[in-house]
Amino acid sequence: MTSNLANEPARVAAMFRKMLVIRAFEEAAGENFFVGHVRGSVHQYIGEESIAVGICENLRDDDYLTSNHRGHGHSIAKGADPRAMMLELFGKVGGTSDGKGGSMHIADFSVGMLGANGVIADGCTISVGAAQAVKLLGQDRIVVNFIGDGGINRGPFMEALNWAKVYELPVLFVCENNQIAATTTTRLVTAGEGIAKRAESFDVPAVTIDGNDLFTVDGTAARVISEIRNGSGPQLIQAMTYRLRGHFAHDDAGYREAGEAEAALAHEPIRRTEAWLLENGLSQDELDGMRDEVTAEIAGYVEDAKQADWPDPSLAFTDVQDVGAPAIPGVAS
Amino acid sequence: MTSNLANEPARVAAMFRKMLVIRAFEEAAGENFFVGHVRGSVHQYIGEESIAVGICENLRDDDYLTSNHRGHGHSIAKGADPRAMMLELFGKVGGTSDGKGGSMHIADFSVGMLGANGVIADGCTISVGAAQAVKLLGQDRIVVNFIGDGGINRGPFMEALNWAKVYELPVLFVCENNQIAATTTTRLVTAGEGIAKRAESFDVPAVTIDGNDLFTVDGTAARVISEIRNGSGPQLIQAMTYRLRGHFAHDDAGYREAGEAEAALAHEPIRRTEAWLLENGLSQDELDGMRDEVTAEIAGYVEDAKQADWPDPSLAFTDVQDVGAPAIPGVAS
Amino acid sequence: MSEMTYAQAARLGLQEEMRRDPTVWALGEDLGYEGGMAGQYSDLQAEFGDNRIVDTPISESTIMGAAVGAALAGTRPIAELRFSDFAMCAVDELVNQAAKARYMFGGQARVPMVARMPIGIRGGIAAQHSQSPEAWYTHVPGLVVVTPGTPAENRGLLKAAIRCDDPVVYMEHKGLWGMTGEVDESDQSEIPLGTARTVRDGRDITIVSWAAQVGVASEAAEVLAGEGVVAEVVDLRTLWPWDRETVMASVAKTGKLLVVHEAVRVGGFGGEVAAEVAEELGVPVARLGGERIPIPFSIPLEEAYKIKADRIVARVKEMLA
Amino acid sequence: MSEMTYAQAARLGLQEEMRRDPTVWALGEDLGYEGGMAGQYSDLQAEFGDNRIVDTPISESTIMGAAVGAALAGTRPIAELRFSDFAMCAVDELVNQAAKARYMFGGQARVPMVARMPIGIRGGIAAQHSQSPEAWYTHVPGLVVVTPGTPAENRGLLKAAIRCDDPVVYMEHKGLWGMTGEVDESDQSEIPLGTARTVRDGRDITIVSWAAQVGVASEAAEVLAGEGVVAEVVDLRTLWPWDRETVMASVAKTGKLLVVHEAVRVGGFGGEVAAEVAEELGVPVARLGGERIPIPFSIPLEEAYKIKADRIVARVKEMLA
Ligand SMILES: Cc1ncc(C[n+]2csc(CCOP(=O)(O)OP(=O)(O)O)c2C)c(N)n1
Ligand SMILES: Cc1ncc(C[n+]2csc(CCOP(=O)(O)OP(=O)(O)O)c2C)c(N)n1
Ligand SMILES: [Mg+2]
Ligand SMILES: [Mg+2]
Repeated sequence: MTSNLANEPARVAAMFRKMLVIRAFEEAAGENFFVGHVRGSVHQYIGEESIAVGICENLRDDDYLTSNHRGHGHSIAKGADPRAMMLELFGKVGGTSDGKGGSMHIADFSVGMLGANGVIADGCTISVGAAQAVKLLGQDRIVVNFIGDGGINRGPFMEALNWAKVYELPVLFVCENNQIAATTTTRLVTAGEGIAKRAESFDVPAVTIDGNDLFTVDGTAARVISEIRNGSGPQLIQAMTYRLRGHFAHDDAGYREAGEAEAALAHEPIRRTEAWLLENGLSQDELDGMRDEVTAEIAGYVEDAKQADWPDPSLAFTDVQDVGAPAIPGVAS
Repeated sequence: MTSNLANEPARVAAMFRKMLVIRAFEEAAGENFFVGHVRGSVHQYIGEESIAVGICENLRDDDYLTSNHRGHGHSIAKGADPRAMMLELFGKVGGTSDGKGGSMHIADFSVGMLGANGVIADGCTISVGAAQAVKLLGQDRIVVNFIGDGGINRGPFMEALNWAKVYELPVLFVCENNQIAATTTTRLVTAGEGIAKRAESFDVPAVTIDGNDLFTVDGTAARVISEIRNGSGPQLIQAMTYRLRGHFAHDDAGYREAGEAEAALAHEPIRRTEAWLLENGLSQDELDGMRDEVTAEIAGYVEDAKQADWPDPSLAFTDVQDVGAPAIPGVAS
Repeated sequence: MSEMTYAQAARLGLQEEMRRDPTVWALGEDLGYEGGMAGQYSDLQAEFGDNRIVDTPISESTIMGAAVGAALAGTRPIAELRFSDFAMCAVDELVNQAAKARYMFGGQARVPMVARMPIGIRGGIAAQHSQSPEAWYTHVPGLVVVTPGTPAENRGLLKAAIRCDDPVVYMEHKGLWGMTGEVDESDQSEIPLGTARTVRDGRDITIVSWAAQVGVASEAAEVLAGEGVVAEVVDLRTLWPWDRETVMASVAKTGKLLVVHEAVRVGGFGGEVAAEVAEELGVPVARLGGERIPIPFSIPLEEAYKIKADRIVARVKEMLA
Repeated sequence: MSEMTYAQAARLGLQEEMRRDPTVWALGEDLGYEGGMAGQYSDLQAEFGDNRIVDTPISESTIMGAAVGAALAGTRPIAELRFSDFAMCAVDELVNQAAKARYMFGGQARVPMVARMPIGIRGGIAAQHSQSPEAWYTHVPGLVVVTPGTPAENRGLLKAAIRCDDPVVYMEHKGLWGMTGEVDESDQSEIPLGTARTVRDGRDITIVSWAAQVGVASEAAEVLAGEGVVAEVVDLRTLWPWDRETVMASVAKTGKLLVVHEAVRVGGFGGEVAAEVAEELGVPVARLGGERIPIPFSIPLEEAYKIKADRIVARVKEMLA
């Protein structure tokens, strides 16, 4: 897949910056998890940034996105505010859900980000429904669903593939194949050639690409998304990648072959994109400046999150439902 | 697929007789549903008899079978006693479950028939687990699961395909493709070429055959079952067929094209097998005799079922569980 | 006013809401030709097209999950599951997604969907087609639970469920499909969710029930009336929220409570009502519900499961003794 | 006697049973290398091989369904679901198949399996990883429901669950994984299912609880003791069957009942216990349980959900006032 991106260094630089934001966000999330500021589960997107950025840069703001447990990168790429996300991870007021959700439930409906998800593959069925609504309402949005290589073995995902094709829905499934699911090598529990072949058995066109190559991702996304918007029906992109860290922040990934992660560093997307930028007009100084800026930006959010207020306990009782809502302590009902 | 069966008229006659038993059983079940002796749901297997008989004649008694809602034919073919089954449909003592289960829950564990099932595709996951037990116990049984063309769109079936291949389990999936699911034309809600292609995407070998041709079914089953018993791992047979009646006894199938069912009669398995037998040594008299015998046999079971006792209400409270079982009314606990 | 069946009334309510609001649509198996298990969708596909009355694959997880997505994206889907038993194939999507999205996302989302899943025993469909798991969904924050008991209510409550911005678990009773009753077609108002209906006034004991069991309770009350015991019968209609005020006022008056439901007694919603009343009023309470057994197939066995009027009568007498 | 954690005790119980009976095996995600969420399976794959400690695809329906099939075919599988929240992806297989097979098939089948699905809140894992749906399964005929509260019990009850011929829903509390306690390794006996444990004798009120809430109830009892109120604390340990005799005897003695659970109060199993006691003994009953809200993420919100000792103390005082 050739990408026009190679002719647009400024766009590459902007996308690179977004990748840096994700990387810095994830590093900060992990660090703050270790010192106890962030609780729960933190699944970092480190090493896969080019996929989310390459896909989402080709989406409109009003396109929808559904994500999974590893949703920080998808959210930032879709336009969610990393500051609000950091506050959410800290459980503070001003977080995307004011602390009600945490890492696995980041959402920003104002930019079409319909939610990370703690249940593997549930985003898939939600995505086909959102696409059905889009059709019913006569809109031309598309829906993107991110799913992992482990998630493809859950029935609801396979149902959703069939469903999307039956109704010719404007859905793009992006399978981020980092070859592992938690501590399990996916190949060992996945029969057949994999997701591309499976998708094709539903007549859902599928393409497998190097997800760590921003240019390929961008080019593929540009083509596929425009096809879907023009009525092609659902498609699938399998983006090959590598999870540079453990499954979550408190996993040292000791199950890996020695040297595996180190070897993978050579192919990781930030280095690769940086190398391209260096060859295509940006100086090391400019790049370092960008990195420092991003690091400082995220550090600022961390500071903000530390300073921010805890939600009032009464917030635990709001936004449950309209009918039959719980009483809010201290508020006469 | 060529079958040795063509050289064994006596075996054909025996299988034909079994097909007649199924047909007569189903006709009797339907009639008795209409007059109110049989309650609940009755899904008849009329027109598909060659599949169950062709498959099950190639199984051993200790092989396992899991079925679906349309399970009478599978049960009889596997060796369940049609008399006990008729009693079950009538809800009488002596029924396969003494009236606790009814049509959708026929089982006969003594011949490896692990149960019909009221929930579409749940037999699929049960079958892979039974096969795992077989492997763990070092047995050489195989497990056959029958599923409809509508059922293939449920996630658990697709999970089970993957699972069976991952563990290389001795499972034969038989998809009885009668092209319809209740009142819905399956093609309209099924993406892609169909189940054979889907199975292959999991590296599960699949073959599509004329299910109404007893010789083809038998020949295919003989080959595939012996391969599976010899360690091939799971395989799938898609048997094309036609549901001659409504979805259940109280469905007149008014959604069909005019003349469709009539046209299908020319291809239905009992006529076809009968024609072969006539050409291969059996006389019309012999065939008529066989049919009369079978009809009388089933009529006898219906009579028995009418005469049989209703279960004592206390039976409603037995066989729930060992620990925390309900009190049986009238019995001091 | 017209006389119609419970199924017809539901169909009417749906049709009216679909005419009123173009974002209302339904998805499920066999809605088009078959028109649903009891004709509650019949001919609606002809009127509204197959993208508003959607025939789906047999994919319960996706029927429910797609409804969640479609609700998040600005429409009002009705996910038809045919049997509450099959809805168990989609419990995750209902409980982990529909019920929680608004909360987890800090109020950014609304999930205005109806998960329609008939309950109850009906003529020998046995263990996997006869369950009444309504208590489960009362236990799940975010969900509203509705159990209509008459044709008029099956129209008025369905309208309310469709108009509600919360996910509503809507549980028609299969044994009532053919029940007839008067429906006022000129009245387009909904029956407010969370309001009980006092079916029969009384003074000696309050019998609380819902769905098909209301009829049985009324039958028992009739018998009791003949013996000088005047029972008040309350149909909860909505289990979450349930109408605490009506129940407490009734029990405060009668001094005794009996809750009767078809669902298994152990772990049933009767425990909730009885415990609340006992806690608040300290009066005698009792519950009748199914024994803790799967629903059997055969007539005498199925009958043995059911809560008949005579058992209610006997229990009331015990309580008054 | 050795001191070990709740997770280690569970691991020990499983290891002992797997050594004793070659038909016992376990299946689930990440059991091999990871050894389960809390190490409750750690190194067992090395001992028993990967066909007895089976790493599975992410396919919850099949984890549960396969366990049913394997149980029908003569083995004793333990289906590990990691979180009771994810087990909702397999409710159908558990409720419609495992629980009913024996009954529907007229006693031909037994389903000796354990569906292991940890419950409870643990440090900010929020709405989709913190639920306690134990009440649901008490409502399902055919199922046994177990909620161990200490290391010794997590060994003894797991042994009983594995040996049981019924499908057992086995619900460890995630907040207890690290709890330590004495375990008598020389004693291979199981703790009989359906027997409660009186944690603390008392005379003024009976507090019934289970799982992690037992510790909180004991803490409250300690506080109350300092104020001259002697509360009896009973750990049910098994919710179905629950030990009615022990509870009734205790309440008959103390004259008052408070049930406390972490699960949402509405529709929780507290209603069952309170209603039974109120029906049988006519004494004051009360329940404490979570508000009807999803479990929130942030510390103050999560804390706001929890039932702390001070709330139990206050409720007891109200009841005694
Ligand atoms: C239904 C369900 N089952 C299990 C889990 C636990 N779990 C969380 S992430 C994960 C692995 C996911 O792997 P993959 O889909 O490849 O995504 P990745 O983490 O590699 O991005 C598992 C098993 C879950 N969250 N939901
Ligand atoms: C999970 C589930 N969903 C829906 C149903 C209702 N139902 C019973 S049979 C049937 C159609 C099945 O069609 P197919 O699998 O093709 O089998 P056939 O009846 O044609 O033999 C449906 C939808 C069910 N029993 N279980
Ligand atoms: Mg992965
Ligand atoms: Mg079919």
